[in-house]
Amino acid sequence: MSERVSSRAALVGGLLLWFAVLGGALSWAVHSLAAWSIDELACEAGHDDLAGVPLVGAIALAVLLPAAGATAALVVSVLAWRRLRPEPREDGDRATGRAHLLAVVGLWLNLLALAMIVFGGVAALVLPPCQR
Amino acid sequence: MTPADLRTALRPAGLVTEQPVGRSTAWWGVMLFIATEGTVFAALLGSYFYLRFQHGVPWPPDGIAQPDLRLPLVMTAVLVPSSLPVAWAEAGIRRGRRWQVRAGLLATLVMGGTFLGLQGMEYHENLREYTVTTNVYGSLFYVITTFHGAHVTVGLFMVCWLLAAAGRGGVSARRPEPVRVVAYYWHFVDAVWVAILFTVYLSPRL
Amino acid sequence: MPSSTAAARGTRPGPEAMASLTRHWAEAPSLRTWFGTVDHKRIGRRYLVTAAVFFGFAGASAVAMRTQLAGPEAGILSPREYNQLFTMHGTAMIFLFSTPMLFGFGNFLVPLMIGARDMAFPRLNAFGYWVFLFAGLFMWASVPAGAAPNGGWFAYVPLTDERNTPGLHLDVYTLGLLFLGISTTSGAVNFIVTALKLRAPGMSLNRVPVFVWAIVATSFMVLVALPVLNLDNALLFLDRRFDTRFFEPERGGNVLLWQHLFWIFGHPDVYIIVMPALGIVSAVLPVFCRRGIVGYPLIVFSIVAIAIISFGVWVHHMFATGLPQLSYGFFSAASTVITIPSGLQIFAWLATMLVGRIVVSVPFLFVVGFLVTFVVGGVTGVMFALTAFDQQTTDTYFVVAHFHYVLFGGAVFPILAGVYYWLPKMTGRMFSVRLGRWAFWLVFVGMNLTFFPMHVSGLLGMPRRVYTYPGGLGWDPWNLLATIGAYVVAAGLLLVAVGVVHALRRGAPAPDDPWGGDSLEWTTSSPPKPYNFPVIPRVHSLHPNWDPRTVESTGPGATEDRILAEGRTTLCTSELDGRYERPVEMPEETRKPLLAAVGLLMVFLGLLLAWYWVAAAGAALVIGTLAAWLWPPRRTPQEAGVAG
Amino acid sequence: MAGGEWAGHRRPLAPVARIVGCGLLVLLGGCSGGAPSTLDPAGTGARRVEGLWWLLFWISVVVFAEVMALLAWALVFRRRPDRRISRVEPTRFVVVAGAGVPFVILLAAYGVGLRDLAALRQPESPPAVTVDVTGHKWWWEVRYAGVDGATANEIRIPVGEPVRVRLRTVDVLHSFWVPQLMPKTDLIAGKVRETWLRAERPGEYRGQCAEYCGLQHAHMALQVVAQPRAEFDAWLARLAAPAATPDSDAERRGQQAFLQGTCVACHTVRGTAATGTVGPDLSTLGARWSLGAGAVPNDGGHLGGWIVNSQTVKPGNAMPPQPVDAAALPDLIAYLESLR
Repeated sequence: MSERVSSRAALVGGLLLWFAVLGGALSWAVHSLAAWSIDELACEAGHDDLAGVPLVGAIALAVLLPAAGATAALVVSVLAWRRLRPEPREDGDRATGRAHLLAVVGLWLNLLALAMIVFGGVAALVLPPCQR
Repeated sequence: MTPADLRTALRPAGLVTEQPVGRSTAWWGVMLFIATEGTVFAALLGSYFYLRFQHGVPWPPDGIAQPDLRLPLVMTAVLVPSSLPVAWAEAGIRRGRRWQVRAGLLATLVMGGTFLGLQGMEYHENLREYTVTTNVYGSLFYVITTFHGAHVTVGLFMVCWLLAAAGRGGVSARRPEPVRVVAYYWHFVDAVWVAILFTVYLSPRL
Repeated sequence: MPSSTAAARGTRPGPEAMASLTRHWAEAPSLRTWFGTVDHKRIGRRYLVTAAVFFGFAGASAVAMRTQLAGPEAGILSPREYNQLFTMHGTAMIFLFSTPMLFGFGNFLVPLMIGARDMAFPRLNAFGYWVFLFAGLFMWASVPAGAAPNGGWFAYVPLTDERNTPGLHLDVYTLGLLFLGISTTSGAVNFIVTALKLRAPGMSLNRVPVFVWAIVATSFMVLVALPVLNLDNALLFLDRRFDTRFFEPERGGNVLLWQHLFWIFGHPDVYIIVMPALGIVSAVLPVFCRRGIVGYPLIVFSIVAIAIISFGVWVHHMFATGLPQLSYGFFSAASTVITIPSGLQIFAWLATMLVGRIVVSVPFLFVVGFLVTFVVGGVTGVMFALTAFDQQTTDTYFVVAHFHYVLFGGAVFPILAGVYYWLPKMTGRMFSVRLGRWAFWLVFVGMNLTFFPMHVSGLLGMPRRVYTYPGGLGWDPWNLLATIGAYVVAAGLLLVAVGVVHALRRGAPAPDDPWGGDSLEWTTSSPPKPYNFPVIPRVHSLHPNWDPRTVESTGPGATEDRILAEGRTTLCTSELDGRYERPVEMPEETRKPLLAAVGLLMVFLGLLLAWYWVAAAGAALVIGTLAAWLWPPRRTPQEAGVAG
Repeated sequence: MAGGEWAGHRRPLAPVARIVGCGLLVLLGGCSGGAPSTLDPAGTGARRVEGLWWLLFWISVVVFAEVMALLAWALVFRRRPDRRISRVEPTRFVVVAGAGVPFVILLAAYGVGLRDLAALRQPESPPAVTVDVTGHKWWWEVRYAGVDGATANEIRIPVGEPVRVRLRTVDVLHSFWVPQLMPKTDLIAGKVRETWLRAERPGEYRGQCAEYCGLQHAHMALQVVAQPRAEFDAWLARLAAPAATPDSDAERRGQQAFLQGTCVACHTVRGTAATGTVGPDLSTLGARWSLGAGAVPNDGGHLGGWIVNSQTVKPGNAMPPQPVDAAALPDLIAYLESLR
């Protein structure tokens, strides 16, 4: 890679790549922890609201916001993946090859994360929050 | 950050960025150690909230009073700023100023020791009201704070060790790792205290 | 990037350099160095042997239990004995066999596969082994004493509290696992730092062998999962010994907290066991298909994905505890989706076989055995993701069948494949193919005969962890079959041991590269010299040993900056792209790790027996040893900057 | 609830599936009769899960067969030494077969699983009978809401009606499981859990504690007896009434021995001075299916052995060996057996 970019753009680029790799997984982790703990703790304590917000609403937020996060990561990872197509030679620039590998990993991770969040959202649609 | 920067950042040359100078093995070692220790604290404080919300009101239970905030705030005021002399010492070793290392570490030693003393005072006060066996609240309070206190103690051991090593000349601008490792650990112990302050002392009032 | 004139000339290490390397790295064959070694290859072999011995103990427990269960109402074992044996079987298989065994492979292989001369922290490595050894002995010693853990490997409260299980049983469990956790954690830190910093120059992330990816991902999982288990055990120990109330409902405690914390660790741990084993498969299978693995990026993705998602499925072990169904829904979702990365790996392996040319050797046989059994365990695994089905079959023999297919199929078969595959590299000896084939068929047939019938007995309503069962409920024939199978497996595993001993005694000398392998360990001698590589290679592709440029980089293309004969030195490179950074000094043999481990043993024995002064003395010993261990050395010329 | 339609919709295929599936199992030794089998459901919950099982079973068979076919293909056709090693990367095949197809299958399975889960906790009509089951190490205490009286290790329910079961434990965790009727629900210390049972046909259904609960986890069975409503009502009335009074001299002597001995410290016989609560209520002991929660059958010989030293039968249970006079033992047995 002969092209040079400013150090700030390079820093942002590096961070964006990591967001593309881990953004979806982080969103899903937030979704999973928030939705589960809200549901289990509120229901065990016999509440059907969370500080005034109905439980269903709180859980919906815990699905929708992470879903948005995972989608954003997915978009960045697709962009990165398309722009980092490795050169045909196996011994092409290894930094590009490495970054492309990370983009592929991120792309798939984001897809899975989004799938899990959506699956969880479906469960929230089907099951009343405190039914046992 | 302008849109132009973002466009550049998303060019291949931006995306493939790697830090110009990699970290040392010591840096990675201590960071991973801190990560795993941090997980212990996260799980411990998570358990606090799990037990608390399942317990229901009132919290603290069994007529135990809300935690008194005065002493903990003083402790915070002693412990959190103690990161500064450590950072100062770390800056000193990079310039090879061994006196600065020693002075910074001594200050930290004093502040950390003071913190432990204050924690002893707090225990003395609280133990009259409840102990670790009274109920789950007592267990949580003492185990969380003692566990953190043990980390402060370990940190102080490390500082003492470093003072001794610095005196012997084993630490220099060329070998700053020991100072750095101790500094990272100390910052971690400080940060954990802030989380404990929130969980144990402030959150029952929310 | 240092540009020496040697680079232009091209040198290989001359006799002087070789002599210097030997002088700096070789350990004298004395008792002193036996206790003080920091050589990752010796430590790795010790891990393997020690874990194999613990496997033998745990396997013998299993045979004893199967004998008791051969028929209804048998009286071979008392319930007291049975409950201790099944607890120790599970605990030892998980903590004292699987993970240490795979860490043994990692220890031996990771530096060799990435072209380094040792682990990043060799003394920490030695310390980890001693702690593992002591913790294992600590736990197994409780069996002859009649005080072995008896609460199941999962040790649910309140069964395991002081009221319901007095005595040392559970103290052995909590303290033993805390003790062992120190070893596992230090090993994990070491693997990550080694793989991030000590890769040969040129080995960017996209050229890292899959096995190394697996070990690194596993280590990350260990660092996040194990602290949670440690916390859980510490709280239980406090409850038992010092009357805290964490798990006591009458005083505001909560018994489900134990389960949550335990399974936040417990489910990732399944993958902590299986993942390095899958890494072994990805290392062995392509070599016998004579081509690189298909879908390398997808396999890397699978490893990373499993490492992350496995932390979000733990509640599927608690589907019968009566939590809100919606809570189950979230975990059911993750448990369903986590199948996909595993599916991708299976099909990547199949595709590799379908486009390659297969050589059926003994290691490959075990890989095939793995594929067959792991798929069975996988499809039943998906079933447990569905809450309704899980509630019906959890805690039955159906689960026992499922996870033995996953763990025996997914870990033991790959481990055995690895044993045969790397035996020539580790010992310098070839094994008997005939013995190996016999062993494979016995283990494979016996394993299926043992565990397949358990699916049926589970569906027929037989619960787990019962020391006996009444006749006439339709369970008898299935149990008899399983018991016969257990004996067949035991015979097969004994044959593996015989094969290893036979190879050591009678085996033909092994060539450097008997299989035509692709990774760097096959570029060096069998067994490798103490310094691993006379020249640290420059890596040009994912398959360095199949790549002439890499091979050449250690021959005529060798440069001074990768020979590093002046001192005990290896190379640091950058984390992502594997750029050359600087040589680093490695420590020499020392007995301080052993001393620190002895101190820890004192601490835990003191805590166990409530001899707190022994514990305090042990703690002082640990602190003193660590202080001396880390004491800055007198600076050598290299450190002073001559070579820097 | 739509789940009911789903179950109905699935039924036409179910027998075929069962026959073929059982056929496969028969090859391996037979679908055993007499088992508390999840594949022989007699209750609404268990039937629903049985349907789910066969769906999952067939998916599994297909997936396994597919992988084995590919493996066999490779082993047979890619072994010849003249095979050209292909350098192409069949990534598309891996993605479609390893991720695409599984995703579709998993999506469907997850959907069906959610429906079945939602249905499991909802009886079609609100239950009229509530049973309170309390777990002990190692037996089940059984009471009926609104009825003064208790039995042990035996639950009677009216057939065809949903019955609410409230679950508590006095010591460790247990798990309530009657495989032919309903998936399991754990008994959690410090909490109350609930499940429900609905038996489709009269009969006796074996259940067993499914959560490891210590030394005698193996001997913590129970029996659910589903009977017509009239019989059930009569039985419940009997449970609420005082225990039977002795008829014969032997039984009278036995009662005396019982009341004067150590038994009363732990056991209750309603209508007598025996009001202990440590062990099971013995007021209807003679009519129960077993002794020691499934440890031995309930007959005179076993009862005598149990009284003299139950520790040889079920080591570790809470009842110490009883110093009963050998001459008085037959009377004691006669009395206890008369409690029906």
